[in-house]
Amino acid sequence: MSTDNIIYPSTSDDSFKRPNHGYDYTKGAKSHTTIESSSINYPTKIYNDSLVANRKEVSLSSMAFLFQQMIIHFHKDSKTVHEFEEKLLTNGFQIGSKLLELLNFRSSINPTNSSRTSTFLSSNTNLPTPKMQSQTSYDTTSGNSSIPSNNAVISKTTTQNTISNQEAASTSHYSSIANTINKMKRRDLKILDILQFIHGTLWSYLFNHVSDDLVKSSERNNEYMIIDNNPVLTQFINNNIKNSCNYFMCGIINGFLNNAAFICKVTPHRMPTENSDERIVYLIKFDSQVLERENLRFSS
Amino acid sequence: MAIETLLIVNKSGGLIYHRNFGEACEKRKKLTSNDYLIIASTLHSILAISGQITPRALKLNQDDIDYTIPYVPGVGMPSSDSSNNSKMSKLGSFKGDDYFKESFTSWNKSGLRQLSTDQFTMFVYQTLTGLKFIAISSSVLPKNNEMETSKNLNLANQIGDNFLRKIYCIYSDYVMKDPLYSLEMPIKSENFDKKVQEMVYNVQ
Amino acid sequence: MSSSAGQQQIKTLKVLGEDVWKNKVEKINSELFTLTYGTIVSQLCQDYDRDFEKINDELYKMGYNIGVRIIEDFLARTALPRCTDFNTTSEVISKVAFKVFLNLTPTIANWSQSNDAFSLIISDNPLSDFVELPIDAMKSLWYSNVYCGVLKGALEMVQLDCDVSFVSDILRGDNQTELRIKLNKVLKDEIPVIED
Amino acid sequence: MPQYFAIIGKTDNPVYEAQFISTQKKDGTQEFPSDLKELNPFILHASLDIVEDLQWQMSPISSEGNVSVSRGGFLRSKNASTADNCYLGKIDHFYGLAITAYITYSGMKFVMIHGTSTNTNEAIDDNNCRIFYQEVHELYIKTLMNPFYNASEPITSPIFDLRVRQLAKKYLK
Repeated sequence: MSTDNIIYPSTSDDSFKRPNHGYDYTKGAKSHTTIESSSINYPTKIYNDSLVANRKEVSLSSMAFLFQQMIIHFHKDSKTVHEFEEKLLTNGFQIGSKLLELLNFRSSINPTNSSRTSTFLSSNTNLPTPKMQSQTSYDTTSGNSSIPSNNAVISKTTTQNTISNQEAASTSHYSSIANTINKMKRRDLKILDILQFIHGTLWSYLFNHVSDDLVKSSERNNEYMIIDNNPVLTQFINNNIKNSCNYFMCGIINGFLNNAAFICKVTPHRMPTENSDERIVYLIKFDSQVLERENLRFSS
Repeated sequence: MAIETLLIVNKSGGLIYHRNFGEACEKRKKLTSNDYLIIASTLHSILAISGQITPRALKLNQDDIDYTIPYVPGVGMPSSDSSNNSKMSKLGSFKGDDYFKESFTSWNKSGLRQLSTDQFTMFVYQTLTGLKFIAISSSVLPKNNEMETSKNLNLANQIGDNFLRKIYCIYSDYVMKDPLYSLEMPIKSENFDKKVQEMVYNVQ
Repeated sequence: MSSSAGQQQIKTLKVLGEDVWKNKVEKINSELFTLTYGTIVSQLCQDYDRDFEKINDELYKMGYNIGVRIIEDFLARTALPRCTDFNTTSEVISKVAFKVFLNLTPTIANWSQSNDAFSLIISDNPLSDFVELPIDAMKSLWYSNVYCGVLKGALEMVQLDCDVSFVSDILRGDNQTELRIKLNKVLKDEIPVIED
Repeated sequence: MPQYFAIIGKTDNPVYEAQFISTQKKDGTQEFPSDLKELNPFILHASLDIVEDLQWQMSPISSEGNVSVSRGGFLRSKNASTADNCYLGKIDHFYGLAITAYITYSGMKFVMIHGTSTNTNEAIDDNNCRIFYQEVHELYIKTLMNPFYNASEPITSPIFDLRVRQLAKKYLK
């Protein structure tokens, strides 16, 4: 039983487990934080970096090799094929749940105001010293980057690679985009909405093209299918474990749907056709509870 | 120039892949897999020895020998009118309609690169990591006159090297990125087989 | 130290790297790469119960397994001739290899006097997007240790026995991410005999 | 006026709690009265049922439903299909304490109790409140993206805590 689900008595002081500066659930809400006054300067990166898509790319080979190592690691650890697939599913689930929030948030940023990301010039000064630079903005249409001329720009220290005509690399700075969003993207409530989002936005995010098809099965009304004619990640893997490796992608879809309260099971099936023999069908079986909710709420 | 046999020998001389194509299968039916192992290791040692016994003269004026192999367009690629040139690149992790488009220098400076007899011609492509790709082609070079043969020889050699470098690219995609393949072991990947068959078929 | 011939060579390598990246490499969203690596590391944290030394070794081993394979991909893709000296090797690694696989060009710095060791300063490490080390990992985990394994494996396959290790990492609060490569010896006997 | 803010996970487990004391001195009540302090979590959890119901309504904000009339002041575009349904606005009240809520895409509930100052009963500044929630949502996503953070764990990062408090100072009077 791993140590982290032992309930620690609130008096135990293993501070590395629960730093005493942030929120501590055993002590409940605090009205002020000791850190504001204390000089501890916690290095933070994630709260400085921007969430705006930086559209960077790596080579497919690197991704294929990393994926290969993940497969090898899980394959040698698991005794049965089912266990191997479960591991891939849970890992994909993690990514799916993160992408649900990230991609929806990003589609709330309409392109116009992403080009003028405001720097959160907070009034009080005891912010840990973030590098005060505004993100070099890039408008999604033309490739070149227009660097805003406002005064907060201090020399771009980190990335010195020449930004010729690709988008400007986003430098790390303390920026928040949320205050420029006047309308957050709607939370998808219906099965079809969220599946459209997966078919379109998630697939283009992952593979630069929408998924090849989104089909509702005719026999059972709780089954939907997403079709991918040539799966990118498992193209170099041989047939004996290729289908099991597709469980990683199922995990991503599963994580995406389950976290949006659409409980389902996703399984990959290889159904080759004459012009695409690597064709994979991701079968999504929704829980009865989801259908019930759909009928109750939206059957009008 | 039809490719009859393809052999891949790893850096320690072990045979990790051999395939016969077309009618060569019957001709070489009597050769058992053990024979192929012997062939592979003898080839490995021949290549090593040939590297050592290169004539002094060749080694001295090393730099004026041009080792660049020009790019021969379309070797092993489906002819452009083929039906299914779907937009999806069929070249795995390589972009565009061909694995490479520029000439390249051969790493094989002093060893054996080509062996032409009246029965067959053998091309050898060796990589920096010691991997050896050997293609045996049935086309025999006409022996009419000196000038003619050396020109044909040169062209055949270029096609051979272009072909083998593409096999190396396929190897780097479908064998190196296959989770179940362990290094130096025989290749069992059907993907690799399929791609090689396609390549050989297109070279016909 | 790099003579004019060197400069010219560096330029051609840079042009080669950029050309191969732009025209010859299928690409994928770097965030998928980052997130996949993230789940691998968090899975290792679970498997090895936050023993960060063991996680460093496992990441190194994974990197090594990639390195011995990725060198074949690199050579098949670029067909670069063998590097004449360690200086050229460093240029090839920084201007071509990192560019072709990660679209990065780390800067080369602090060459050792005996010219057998150099550092790579990685400015924009794709692996460390969205990552913040927990306090207990801050002192002992090298998050991107897979890079060391990859370089070790790849260089070993071209007969260069090197030691590769991290010196500093932005994630640990240092001001730059530095990777140290030291050449121990050239594995003379293993050089394929065809190119004396 | 003071606020009690909490991020509640899908299994109603608090992931983050904080109390914001108001900056202006003049209106007297800076803190929740001490007896009310302990009540805050209960008040908040009582309103979770309303949040879960609103979560699945096509247009949670503009529907008159069970919400007190004082929300009339909020501007809501009438066509429900594209209306933003993350910010739920004021969903409940408890003896004059307004409770506003916001739901993220993966079902995390941001709920806040606004301690109204004694004299004026000014309505909650809807726009600032919405932007505050959106900012905290962005911070939450940044926390979630970190591979070392497991989804339903309490958020213990001091920087997260600090940033949320600064947002509160900036947007919530």
